[in-house]
Amino acid sequence: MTARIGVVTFPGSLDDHDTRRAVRAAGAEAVPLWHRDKDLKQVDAVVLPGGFSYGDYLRAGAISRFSPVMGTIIEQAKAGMPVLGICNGFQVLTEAHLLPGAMLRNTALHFVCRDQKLTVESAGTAWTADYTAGQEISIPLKNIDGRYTADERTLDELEAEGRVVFRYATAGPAAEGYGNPNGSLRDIAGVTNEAGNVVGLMPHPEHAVESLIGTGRTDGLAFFTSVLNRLVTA
Amino acid sequence: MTLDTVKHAEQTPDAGQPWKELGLKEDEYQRIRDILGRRPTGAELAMYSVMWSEHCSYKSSKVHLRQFGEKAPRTDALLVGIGENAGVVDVGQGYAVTFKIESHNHPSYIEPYQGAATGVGGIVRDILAMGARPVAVMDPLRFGAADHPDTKRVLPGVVAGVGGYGNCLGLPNIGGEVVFDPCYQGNPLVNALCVGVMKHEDIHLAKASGVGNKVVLYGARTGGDGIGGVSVLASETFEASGPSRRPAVQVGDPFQEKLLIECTLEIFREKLVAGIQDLGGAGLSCATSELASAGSGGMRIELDTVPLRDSSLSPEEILMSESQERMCAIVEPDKVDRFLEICEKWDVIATVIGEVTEGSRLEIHWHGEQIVDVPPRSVAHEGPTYHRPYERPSWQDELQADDAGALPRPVSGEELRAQVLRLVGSPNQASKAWVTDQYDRFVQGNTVLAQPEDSGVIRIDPETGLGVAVATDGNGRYAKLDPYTGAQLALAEAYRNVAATGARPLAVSDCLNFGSPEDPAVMWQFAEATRGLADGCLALGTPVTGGNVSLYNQTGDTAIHPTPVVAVLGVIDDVSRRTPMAFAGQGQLIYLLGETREEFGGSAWSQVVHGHLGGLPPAVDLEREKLLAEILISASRDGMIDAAHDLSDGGLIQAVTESCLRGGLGARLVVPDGLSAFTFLFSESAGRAIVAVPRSEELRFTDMCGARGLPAARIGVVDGDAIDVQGEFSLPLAELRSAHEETIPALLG
Amino acid sequence: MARVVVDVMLKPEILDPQGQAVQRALPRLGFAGITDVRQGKRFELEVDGPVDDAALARIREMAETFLANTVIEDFNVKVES
Amino acid sequence: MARVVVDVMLKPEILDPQGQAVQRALPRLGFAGITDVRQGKRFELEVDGPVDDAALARIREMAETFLANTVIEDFNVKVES
Ligand SMILES: Nc1ncnc2c1ncn2[C@@H]1O[C@H](COP(=O)(O)OP(=O)(O)O)[C@@H](O)[C@H]1O
Ligand SMILES: [Mg+2]
Repeated sequence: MTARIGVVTFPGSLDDHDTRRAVRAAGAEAVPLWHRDKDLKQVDAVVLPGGFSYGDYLRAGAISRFSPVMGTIIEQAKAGMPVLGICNGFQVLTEAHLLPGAMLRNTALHFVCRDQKLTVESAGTAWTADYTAGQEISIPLKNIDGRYTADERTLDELEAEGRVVFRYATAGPAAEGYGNPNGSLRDIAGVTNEAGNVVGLMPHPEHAVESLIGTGRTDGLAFFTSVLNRLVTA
Repeated sequence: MTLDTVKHAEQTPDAGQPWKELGLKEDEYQRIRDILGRRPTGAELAMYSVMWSEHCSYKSSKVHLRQFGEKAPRTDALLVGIGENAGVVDVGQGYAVTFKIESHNHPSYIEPYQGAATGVGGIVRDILAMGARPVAVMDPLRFGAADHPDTKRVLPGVVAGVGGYGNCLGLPNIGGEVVFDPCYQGNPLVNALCVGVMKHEDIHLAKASGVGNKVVLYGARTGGDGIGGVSVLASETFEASGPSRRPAVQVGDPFQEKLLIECTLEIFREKLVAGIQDLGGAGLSCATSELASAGSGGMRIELDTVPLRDSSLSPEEILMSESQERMCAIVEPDKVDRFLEICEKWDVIATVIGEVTEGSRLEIHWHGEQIVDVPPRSVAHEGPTYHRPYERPSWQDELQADDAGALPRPVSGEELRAQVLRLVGSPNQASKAWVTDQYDRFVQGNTVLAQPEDSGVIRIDPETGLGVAVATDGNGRYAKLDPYTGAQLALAEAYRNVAATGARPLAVSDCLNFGSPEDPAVMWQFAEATRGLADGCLALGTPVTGGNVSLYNQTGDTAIHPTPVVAVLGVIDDVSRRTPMAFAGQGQLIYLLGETREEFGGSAWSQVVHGHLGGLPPAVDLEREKLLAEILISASRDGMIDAAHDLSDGGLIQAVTESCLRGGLGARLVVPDGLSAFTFLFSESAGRAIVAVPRSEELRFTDMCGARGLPAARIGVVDGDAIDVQGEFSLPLAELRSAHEETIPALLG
Repeated sequence: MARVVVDVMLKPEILDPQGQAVQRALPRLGFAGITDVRQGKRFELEVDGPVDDAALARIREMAETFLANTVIEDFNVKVES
Repeated sequence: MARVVVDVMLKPEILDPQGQAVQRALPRLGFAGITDVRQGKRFELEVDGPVDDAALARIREMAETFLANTVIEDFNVKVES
């Protein structure tokens, strides 16, 4: 029996479809979850996909965070269920205080869409076990509210506890996807909670699972295989 | 104020009416009276004026647009032709694709962000109304001079608006254009294209039939948006502060539109719709009259049931409101409940506002009183037709005589090198990444190619790899020199761009951006361009499936360059065969396909180096374009080439630069015998492309070109980290890259 | 040093999608009794020198030509005490 | 019917690129003497019923949990006269 991974659709979610495809590509069963339902349909893990839930009006993720499905997800996440938030999903997780910090408008004030180089800082989470720490990967990034912010103390804590999961890789030319694209503090692209089961990041691994599509790279697949391996061996 | 009912109109035949303020001519007003046999009510007058405006009735252009039908090539691919919300093309395997391009020029000048955003919103609803899932957008844009201060206001706003709306809808942006020319200073062109995909059996049409069927309005509430926008703003004179007390610009709500898309697709899936129409220009006036006109019976609407955002709106205003994000569906009575349930699931407001009736009248009621009683065809389909006078302008000969071939040319390799750098770094030729990086090109996970590739390619069936390719092109400078040829060059370029990526061109959509039709010189440009496009489509076998006309693009007496923008849609059976533009294979051979002539009229070189516009545009040879396309498609299908890039503005050196920078590899070029280095590098002869051929395929490839009679010259090899033109100059890629990529950010960043 | 505040709001007849989204969310969050929400922008300007009539006139002009697009927005200038 | 205004501004220590972009553009447009610009949000709430202490307390809670994200933003509630 394979693992069941839920993918939530909020009004305005855009990458739910792709995320389900990526989950299937990794060999898991993708289960659609609807924002109005409290029921998680016995899934083993949940992905909050990218998009503009509620138009990103007010603040990205601010309205979705109060949806019925989030009530259950917050409970389950605290009980250890793996939860991944991608882009808008990451914003929802910070608004829900499952992850520290907040997301602000990019410093350049534009939406930015590019193939982004990242450094994997931690392979110790539910979603990154199939990477190795220090590995450089390249996956698409697309956001306008992607500037990760937290106060200095929180940032120091995150660093000390190894909870910075991804950083924007900056040691190369912009034309090749290097650089901090949105002004995130300490180049942080993704973080995890204390237990390592909840991960959020701005770039989009689900867009990097097929060699023909998008950037033509498959660097994102390991997110989904990581969690799958953990669930089936657990 | 008393309600102007039909009865009241009958009793007060001589009441004065503001037909003039609403943009109607005296004879048009008289015709309305003749049709109705009485004076129109205020609501009827509102409907006629808005539906008979230039924007909705195409009254100046339709005598010319007819050629697209009359000269349409024979093809089995066309499932729905001109006249519907958008044309539909058969792409095989049971799939159909619909696409259309539209303009939102005037609103985008007044409020760049919202003007552009609602332009995207409008075209997406057209595609949705055909029964299709929208899968991609494109945005051909034109602005004033790159360094003009107002361009700094308009361009970033337009780009943010296109992105803000399209990104939020989850539609990948896969291509477009960014062109600068002082002629667009007070009239930027914001054209938007959308592509949608469906199965053949899912095609929906905008018609109301079946007596007793319900008319359901769903989506946003109706507010006072854009009232007078269509009839007053988009025609006649163009003033920011029109006579209307209501705003002429609308604010878009992409989130609402996203819900509308998902909700509508779910409604289609359950087959709950008998007819459907989006609400765009002219709002409910348009939707109700067009649905009724195309249907079999009449229609009765209770206008006071329309959900409002502003309770003070009069019935006339409700009929004319252009509030965005609304749709109108015809639904069988026993399906209404399920329809409303799906709307509720998506938080979309839906209201039954009327029904299809026996007879042949469109009747609209307001709190029980009849305020409209008209034959719907007379509103929607039988508007006025103008045969506007047109005449070749007196200055055309002089313009054409001012031959760009006589301009001073670079004489040394050093001069050539300097001019190449200037060219590839000029605003029109520079990288548009500053713009396109603000658009999501990955969403939906089916983007095979996107800008800066020659065409955008979207996979539509992951099982078989079936895909479609779309490119848009237009060159106002060429069209100014010769509108007939200019339109054909736009078509030829888009066609070539599609073929360059390996897809077979199938169909065309167009957006015709011109000045005032009341100017005979502009009307001549329009007549010539449409004739050129229709002839060209016939020759290439690609029918025009729909499009849009935008007139009155002028400031005072000065019109923009005639700017026909042409979109070509193609099909590729297996997207894994697509040809990218990047030179990525060290040592591969670069071939130039087609013939290079001394053609510099309207060229980028003449503009950048000499600030010159004169002479004749490059000659068009559509048979050659077809042959070139066949070669490019065969070569892609049989794996003979690894890269291809079409040659257009900027000529060969522009194309080579782009292919090199994209692949991160240089090229060593040799000027072929019989050509000067200058002509080789800068000529803009049409019907050409460059390809990268792996050495193992060279023989097969040249044999194929030889056998079919396509000139193919080996001009160099992919190699190193510079573009080296033997005996002339060498330019390191790093230097080219900064020239090409830093211009736009420096102007706008 | 004085602070001048410029509030920019969409005109009442213009659709305000953001305000609407907030309003629709409120009942779900358990907040009743709010019949309308409009969302606009607030600019806080720190002004060097005295905020006299001339300065205010200049700020009003700035609001009119730059901070607001008066085709769709209204603005209001006030000196913060 | 009364109006309550909630102003939400980024905390002073948080970078405000929008405000900065406005400030940078001002000299180009010919407006001198503005030393700092911060851009925030203004919410206008129409409240049904009396705006008494209880109502204001509820609105403050709404601002704290929903209208503002207090990790990055401060807010201010006032009754419009
Ligand atoms: N506004 C835009 N939106 C999306 N793509 C654009 C836009 N402007 C230019 N592009 C893309 O950039 C690339 C280069 O543009 P251009 O030089 O005009 O192409 P071409 O000359 O081949 O038509 C193309 O892929 C085009 O689709
Ligand atoms: Mg091209």
